[in-house]
Amino acid sequence: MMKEMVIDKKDIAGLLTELTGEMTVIAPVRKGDNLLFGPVSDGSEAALDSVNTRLAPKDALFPQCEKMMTFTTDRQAEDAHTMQDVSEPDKQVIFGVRPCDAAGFLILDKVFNQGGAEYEDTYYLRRREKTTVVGLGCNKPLSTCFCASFGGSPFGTDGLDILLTDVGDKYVVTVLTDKGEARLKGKSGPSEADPTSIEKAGQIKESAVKSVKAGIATDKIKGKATMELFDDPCWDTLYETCMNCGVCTYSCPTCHCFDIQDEAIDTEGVRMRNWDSCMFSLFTRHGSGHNPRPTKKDRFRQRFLHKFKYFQDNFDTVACVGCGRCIRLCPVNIDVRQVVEEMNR
Amino acid sequence: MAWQPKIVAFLCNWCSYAGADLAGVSRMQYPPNVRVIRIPCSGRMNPKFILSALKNGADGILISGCHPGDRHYLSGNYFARRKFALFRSLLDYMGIEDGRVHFSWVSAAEGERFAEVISEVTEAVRAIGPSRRLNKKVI
Amino acid sequence: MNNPYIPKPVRIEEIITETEDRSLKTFRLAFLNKEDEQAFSYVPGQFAELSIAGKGEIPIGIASSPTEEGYLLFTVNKVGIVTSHLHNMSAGEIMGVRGPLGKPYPINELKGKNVVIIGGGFAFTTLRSTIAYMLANRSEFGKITVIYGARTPGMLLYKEQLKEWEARNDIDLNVTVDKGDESWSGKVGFVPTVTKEVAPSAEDAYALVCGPPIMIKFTQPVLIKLGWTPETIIMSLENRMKCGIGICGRCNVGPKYTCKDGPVFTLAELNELPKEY
Amino acid sequence: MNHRDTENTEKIKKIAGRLLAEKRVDAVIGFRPGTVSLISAPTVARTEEEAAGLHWDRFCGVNLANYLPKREDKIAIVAKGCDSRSIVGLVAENQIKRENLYIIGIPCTGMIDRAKVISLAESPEVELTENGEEVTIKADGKQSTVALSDILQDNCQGCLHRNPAVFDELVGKKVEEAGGSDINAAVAKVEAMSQDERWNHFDQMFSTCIRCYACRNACPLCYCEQCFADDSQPQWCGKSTNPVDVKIFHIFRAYHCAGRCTDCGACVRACPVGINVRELTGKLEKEVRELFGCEAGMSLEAIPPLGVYLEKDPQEFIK
Repeated sequence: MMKEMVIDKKDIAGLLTELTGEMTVIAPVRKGDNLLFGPVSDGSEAALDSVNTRLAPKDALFPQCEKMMTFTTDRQAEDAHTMQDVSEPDKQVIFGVRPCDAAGFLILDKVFNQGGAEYEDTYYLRRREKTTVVGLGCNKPLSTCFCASFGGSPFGTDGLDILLTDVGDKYVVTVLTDKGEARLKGKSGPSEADPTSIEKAGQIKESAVKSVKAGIATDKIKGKATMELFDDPCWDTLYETCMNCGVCTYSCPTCHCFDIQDEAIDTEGVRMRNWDSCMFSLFTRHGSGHNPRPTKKDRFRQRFLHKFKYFQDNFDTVACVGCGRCIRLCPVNIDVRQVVEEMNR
Repeated sequence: MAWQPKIVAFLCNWCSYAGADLAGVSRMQYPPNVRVIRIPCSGRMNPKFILSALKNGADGILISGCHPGDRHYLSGNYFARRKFALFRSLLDYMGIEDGRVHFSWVSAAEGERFAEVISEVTEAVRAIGPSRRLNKKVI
Repeated sequence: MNNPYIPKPVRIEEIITETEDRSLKTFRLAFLNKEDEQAFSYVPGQFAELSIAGKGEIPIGIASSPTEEGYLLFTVNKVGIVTSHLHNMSAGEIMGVRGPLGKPYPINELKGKNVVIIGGGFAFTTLRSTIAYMLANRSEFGKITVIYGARTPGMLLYKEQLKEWEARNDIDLNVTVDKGDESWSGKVGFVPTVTKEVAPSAEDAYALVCGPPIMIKFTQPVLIKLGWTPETIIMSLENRMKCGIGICGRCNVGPKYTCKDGPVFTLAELNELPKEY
Repeated sequence: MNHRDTENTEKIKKIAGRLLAEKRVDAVIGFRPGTVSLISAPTVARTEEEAAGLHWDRFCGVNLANYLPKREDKIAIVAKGCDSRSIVGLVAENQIKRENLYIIGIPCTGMIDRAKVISLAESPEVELTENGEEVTIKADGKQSTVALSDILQDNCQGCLHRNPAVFDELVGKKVEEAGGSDINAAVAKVEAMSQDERWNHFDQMFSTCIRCYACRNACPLCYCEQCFADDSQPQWCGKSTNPVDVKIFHIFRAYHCAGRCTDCGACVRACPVGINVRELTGKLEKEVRELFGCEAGMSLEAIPPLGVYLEKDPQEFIK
């Protein structure tokens, strides 16, 4: 399905506020100097007129810290020591998602649902099912944007239920799915699209698409043997300035590694999962102290091989959507485009 | 029952712990709110212990060692004093209430003083109420 | 929706201290609910996450065989938070089990073949499962040869079971220790050396090799020299795990996940992968 | 593109090239131009050709001392005032041997704060031109001019030691020390608040922390084999973004730097969500200076302040 409407920019806040009555509304909000995705209680808190958020919106589908189960160790309790699932998440709409980040959701979908009941991640999937994704096209992609390298586009619609195109004082609203349609049903604000806006949207899209540099090639990586890439001498120098912090992994829309931890005070506790990062030495360290990836180089290589080689082997796509966050946020300017260029030689 | 402060006291083995012992055998009265943890020397006191105790529900902390010049391990308490000075000011700066974390020197001979210190600390903690700022809630 | 992360409640039925240094204990667990027991259908070589509320989970190979009904056995080395706590628990207490997880030994492929089992130290657990399974279905397998080594006689696992197997004539059991004591009358020597002595034939056979890295390192060349191909040498890996279902990302060896694609791999498969285990 | 400091760039290239040609060192740790605006990238040059790619500008903020701990090879390193003091600290703490180091000291008049520029320009894609004390910022078709001092990093604005404390060779001439009129400006702002305000201030400030450990890993002082934050038995702080665990992490991270921190600003610069962790390390730096009269890394002979004591040390807080 595809349907085009328009909404005045001044009506967006009202639409979001209306939606908060039905479900959780997540949108870019200002927190100090940061633009981050977070829940809004009033539509006016949403900040849509800015470049992309500091961190990816994956937190809305795969929270950094998520309670999985609760338990009690109180001997008096009938269910002492047994795990109880947490309640189902609320319905939500994630508003103002850039197309690259929406493509990131599709990567997460692959990871969290690998087929067969035993490989389905309940927590992710039930949240996903209850989520509507409203996208916002990128009129002015940055020099660090390379979504086009992986088939993406500043106005790509993959993973979106609705796409908004900023045409000045209004947005063209492209309704892409039934879920998207349902969110707008009965709402004041969206109205019949006018030809001028549609035409303008087309022009904006065209110039934005042109402005994204093709970026990086990953075509040769898949054909190379794992060990050929693993033993490539390029790693000996590429990793050198990496500090092994988690900025790249935590800001990435597709990184999905996590840790599971129990936390308890007295007899009441939770089992929860927290984001984890392949950059941390603790990530792979065995209880015995043995560590299969003991050095910075091992961990650096793992991140790039995972994204561009292993993930391709397993899921037939790379685990990168070209959002450019890791390039902009890396404290030591490690540039994924340069690393991949070496890998793809 | 009214709220009773939970206080964790880290006492050095040679002076303050012995002081507590003396207070006990001398049958001196002092508030029962203190849980004692014996450490070999105030120099062993790692500030991590303070925050761990607060995180896990302590309302007040007392760290007590040998008087300077009176110490068992020659200089342990002098080094500790520098660490405590910095840590204390950092906690204050972070907005942790005055009266949450206390330091004292109590010798093995000062049973009476020990009882006084405990009363003082207990009253100070009682006055500021339950600790909430670094007390972890998981659920 | 089935939630693969929720452990099923089990009761500790018995705790057996296996080794003289008390670092290894075997836990006999029984499901509280019949339907959980029925759903837990496993094959030797698989593992499960043992869960202790408030402490966490640990992936442990299943030491019992599906032919031993009504309980599960797990032999646990005391190393970290969960295992230390587990060692201090007592029979009757409730904990959790999540699984079975991972790819088992290729039991169907082993059928009709000679099977050589080479194990060292506390890695013998899933091999115990395999041996028990094969002995319970003895006619389906060819010659069974076992080479099992431990540092000292006191560090051998499953001592009673070993005696039972020793008494049988349908299994060639070679137990060895690195260093004997006055009570030890068996073999003394490292596993690779004993493997060389026993010289198991590669003909129509599979070898299951599981042990500490140093044992694996020196046993592999012995087998290769005896004419074994990497396709017939089957190993089981160990890596830090959390989810156990191929999602959380830490146990990978190249593109393969130890939890989901393993822990069982052939040497041929491992030769194509980084040594990140 | 970033505005290059051509004069110093040429000097660094020359020194690095010479050291490598003479085989005085195995590698030179310096900077190369960044791939995006407002940052220059640390790099390791091992050949004369690589040395010719070295670079210097106002975006070389990364503290290169971070790459030194446990190195065994002969290294030349480009060091600003603060970096050189970190190097002194690492030598004192036996993380690197002085004789394996060739310190290329560079007097520094401050590094530009990329966050401040992005915030002013309202865009991360910026072109800067430096003209004496003024900087022209071009972004998104707009142009504005600001005072250089306004867009320097906070720690540079108040810097007390712009010249390297220890060096083997100096790039150019020493610069005048600025005197650090307001090195504790940020700390003073917090100190002026009431206790409750301070708590709320930090509660707010740390609420965006994502536990990526960039502040820790960017710090040249954080070289522990295993950080307390990774300890599990006992676990000093949980792994989640629970506000108590986050604060405990930051309190100890800062405290662990007490008497060692050279106020290089690496932690603040690395933070992906703009947390001014310097407000904590700065407080301790101030306390150490005022209580014990010490400044970290000023000389290779000095004993770190927590490794010594005086009988007359303050103790009025002890009953």
